[in-house]
This record gives sequence, C-alpha cells and structure tokens, in this order.
Amino acid sequence: MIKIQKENFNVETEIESIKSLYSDIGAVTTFIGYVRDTNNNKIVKSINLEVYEEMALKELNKIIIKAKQKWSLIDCLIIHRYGNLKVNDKIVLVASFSKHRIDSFESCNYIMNYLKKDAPFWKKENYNNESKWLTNTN
Amino acid sequence: MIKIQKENFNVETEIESIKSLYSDIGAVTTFIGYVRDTNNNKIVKSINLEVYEEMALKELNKIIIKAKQKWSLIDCLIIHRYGNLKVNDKIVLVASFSKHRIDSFESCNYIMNYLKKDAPFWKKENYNNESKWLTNTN
Amino acid sequence: MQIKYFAWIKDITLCDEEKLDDIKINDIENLKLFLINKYPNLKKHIQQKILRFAINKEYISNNSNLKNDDEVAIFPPVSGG
Amino acid sequence: MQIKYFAWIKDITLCDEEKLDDIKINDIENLKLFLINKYPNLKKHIQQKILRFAINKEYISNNSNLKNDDEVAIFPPVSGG
Repeated sequence: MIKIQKENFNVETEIESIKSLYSDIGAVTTFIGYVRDTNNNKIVKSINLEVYEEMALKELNKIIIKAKQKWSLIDCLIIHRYGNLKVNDKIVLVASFSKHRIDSFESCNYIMNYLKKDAPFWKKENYNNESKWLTNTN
Repeated sequence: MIKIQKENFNVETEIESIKSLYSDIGAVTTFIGYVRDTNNNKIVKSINLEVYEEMALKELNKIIIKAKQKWSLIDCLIIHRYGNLKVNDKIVLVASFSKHRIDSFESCNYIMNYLKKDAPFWKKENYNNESKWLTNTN
Repeated sequence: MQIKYFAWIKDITLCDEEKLDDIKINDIENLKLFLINKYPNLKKHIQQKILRFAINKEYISNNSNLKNDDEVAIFPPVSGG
Repeated sequence: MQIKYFAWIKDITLCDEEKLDDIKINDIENLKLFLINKYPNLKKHIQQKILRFAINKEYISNNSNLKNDDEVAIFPPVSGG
C-alpha cells in the first residue's frame, strides 16, 4: 500500500492494519524518517515537501514490484508526507512484511534507496532568514 | 534502553518515548518479530518463550555497546517478550535511532543478528498434540 | 501539451505549469530549446544535464517524441525520504 | 554453587536450578562429569558440545575455575528474536 498524505501517521496503527491481514508474517522491518533540527550546520526551522503525486505513486509502485521480484515479501507499506513539516515531524515510513527477517531487512533498505533516488519529492529547508532546496546524495 | 517483559507493547509509543528526547534524530530503523501460524510445515498454536533474564539484559547491553562503537547511533531500544505468546503476537522490537539512514539500518540488522545468536532466550512451539524447542539457525 | 515544473525550477519559470498547445514542439530536444529561449536562467541547468524529464509520469533518458496530449514534467534531482 | 538449567535441559534435570554447596566441584570440566553422572541423559549433549555454559551471566568458552558463590548456567543453543 502506498499513501501520499499531508497528515501525520501512527506507526503502530499503520503496521497493524497490514499485519492483521496475514498470520504468516514473522518479520517486519520499518524505516521512519524525521525532520531534524540541524542540517549542514544550519538550524532548521521547518521544511516544505513538494511532490509530483501521480508520478510518485507510479514510481513507488514500481519500486515495490521490483522488491517483490527480488525478495519473498508478503506486503509492503510506504507512507510519504508532503506540505509544511516541523522539526521532529515524521516524513516517511517504509515497512516490509515477510515470513523471515532477511527478506524484510533487505527489501526495506532497497525500497528506501530507490525512493530517495527516483521518487519525485523535493525538500526545501527553511532556516532563520533563508531557504534552500535539497538534493539527495548517496 | 532494554526491556524484557511479558506484556505487549505499542510500537508508536515506544519509538516516540525515545525519539521525543532528541531533535537530531533523522532516521529510525525498527525490526518487529511476530509469532507465525506455521513453522516447519506445522500449525503453531502458541509459543512459550523462556529467558535467563539477568544474563539477557547483560548480553543485550553488550550488543548495544558494540553497535554504538561501530555506527554513529543516538540511541537504541530493544524490547523482548517472554512467557506464553499466541499466533500474531509481537515477540521482539529492535529500534536504532541515528542522524542518518545507513547507521540506523546497519546497526538494527547487526543487533538482531547478535540477539538471535547470543541472547539467552528459548522458544518452545506448541502444536496440536506436541511441543518442540527451537534452535536459531543462520 | 502540458508542461509541469517542480521545486526550484518554479522559481525560474514563475509558474507551476503551462499549456503549450499552439506551439509546435515535437520532441524533448525542441522543448529544451524552447525553454532556454523563454527562460534564459534555465539554460545552464539544462546544459549541465542535471534536470530530469518525465513524459506522462515516466522518466525518459533519451530524446523522445512528444504528442499534443502529453504531460511533460521538468524537475531537479529529487530529495524525498 | 548455584546451577541453573534452561529450556529442554530442564526436561532432563527435572528442576530449574539446584544448589551444590557441599559437593567439591572446582571447574567446569568437573561440573560436566558431575552432571553426566547425575543425569545420564545429558551425556550425549555434553559430549557433542552443543550446550553453552555461563558463569555469573557471562559466556565461557574454555574450562574455567568455579568458586563456591558462582552462579553457573547450562543451556542449549538459543532461539530468541
């Protein structure tokens, strides 16, 4: 499942909404990204997250399909927020559900790597008197 | 933080209780283990989880210290349950908190690997008419 | 043809999107020339090849033909996650 | 000296722990001999070296001396997580 939304999310509720569908899930790996208070030695006040929503849905869906081809996955969840986010706010959740640990670990990592490389989201960090658009690095 | 407990836990609440202490956390990787309904082609009814609690605390603490030496970690959380657990119950939560993604991913994986190798917990699976003590494999 | 701009590209184009139905642009290379002409500040970014182009929500890497009902998106390197 | 048993070892010893204060056991090898004698069904597991020993909650890999106030734990391969 892929959700692109402004609203915050509850990690327990989101994981449980998928976990409760399958009794053969033994392993869930999640990654949660947050807005940090500092970046590149500057104090961050907030960020603006822009998305090309229809394309992001397509790209994230492709990434999940590729991950399912590489690992034995029961389900996947990606939630990515957009809009104005404050320090400490959650930005993204990726959760991989599988029978065994290795599949969930590796696929969660893989999905995050491709999300950061290809999914059309852009962060603008707002500092005290200025703003800056970011570019993901590897 | 290390918790060895009978009770269930809420992933959102547990993560937030640590995340809320630090505004420089940008990345949290978690692993959640669950009781599956089937193992080795047998239908699992429940499991009994036994622990050598004082030693488990010591071992898990050592694993966290080693992880902090290898990666740039802000905090770590391990919750491991014991006692009688039903299918779909959570067994374990490992969460690694860091500024950047790679540190949290790799350390969470590392902690789970050593937890499964060295932490003195034992699972007994209960099937319809019999029970079996398990041994972790790699 | 619908052209969509994202992130700091919009600071140069001063719009989120524009329709180019009356202008004859039949491939991405033509579109680049059009953009450089209309927005001189885009020139160096287009020449440095740091921008990404998508047609109908799919990345393209080479020059590609454009049809009148295509949605073309132009954006800088992404920074989600 | 306190000896603690875990998991299926308890199905053989039929107890969780026992105190061995009056018995002279001064190292792990001695303890193994004592255990094999008292619990013949432990013999093959001890000889196959699949059991792990801990003194005062620390794993040991070689033979180690034992003091009277030590807590020794004997257990099969773990299966947590």
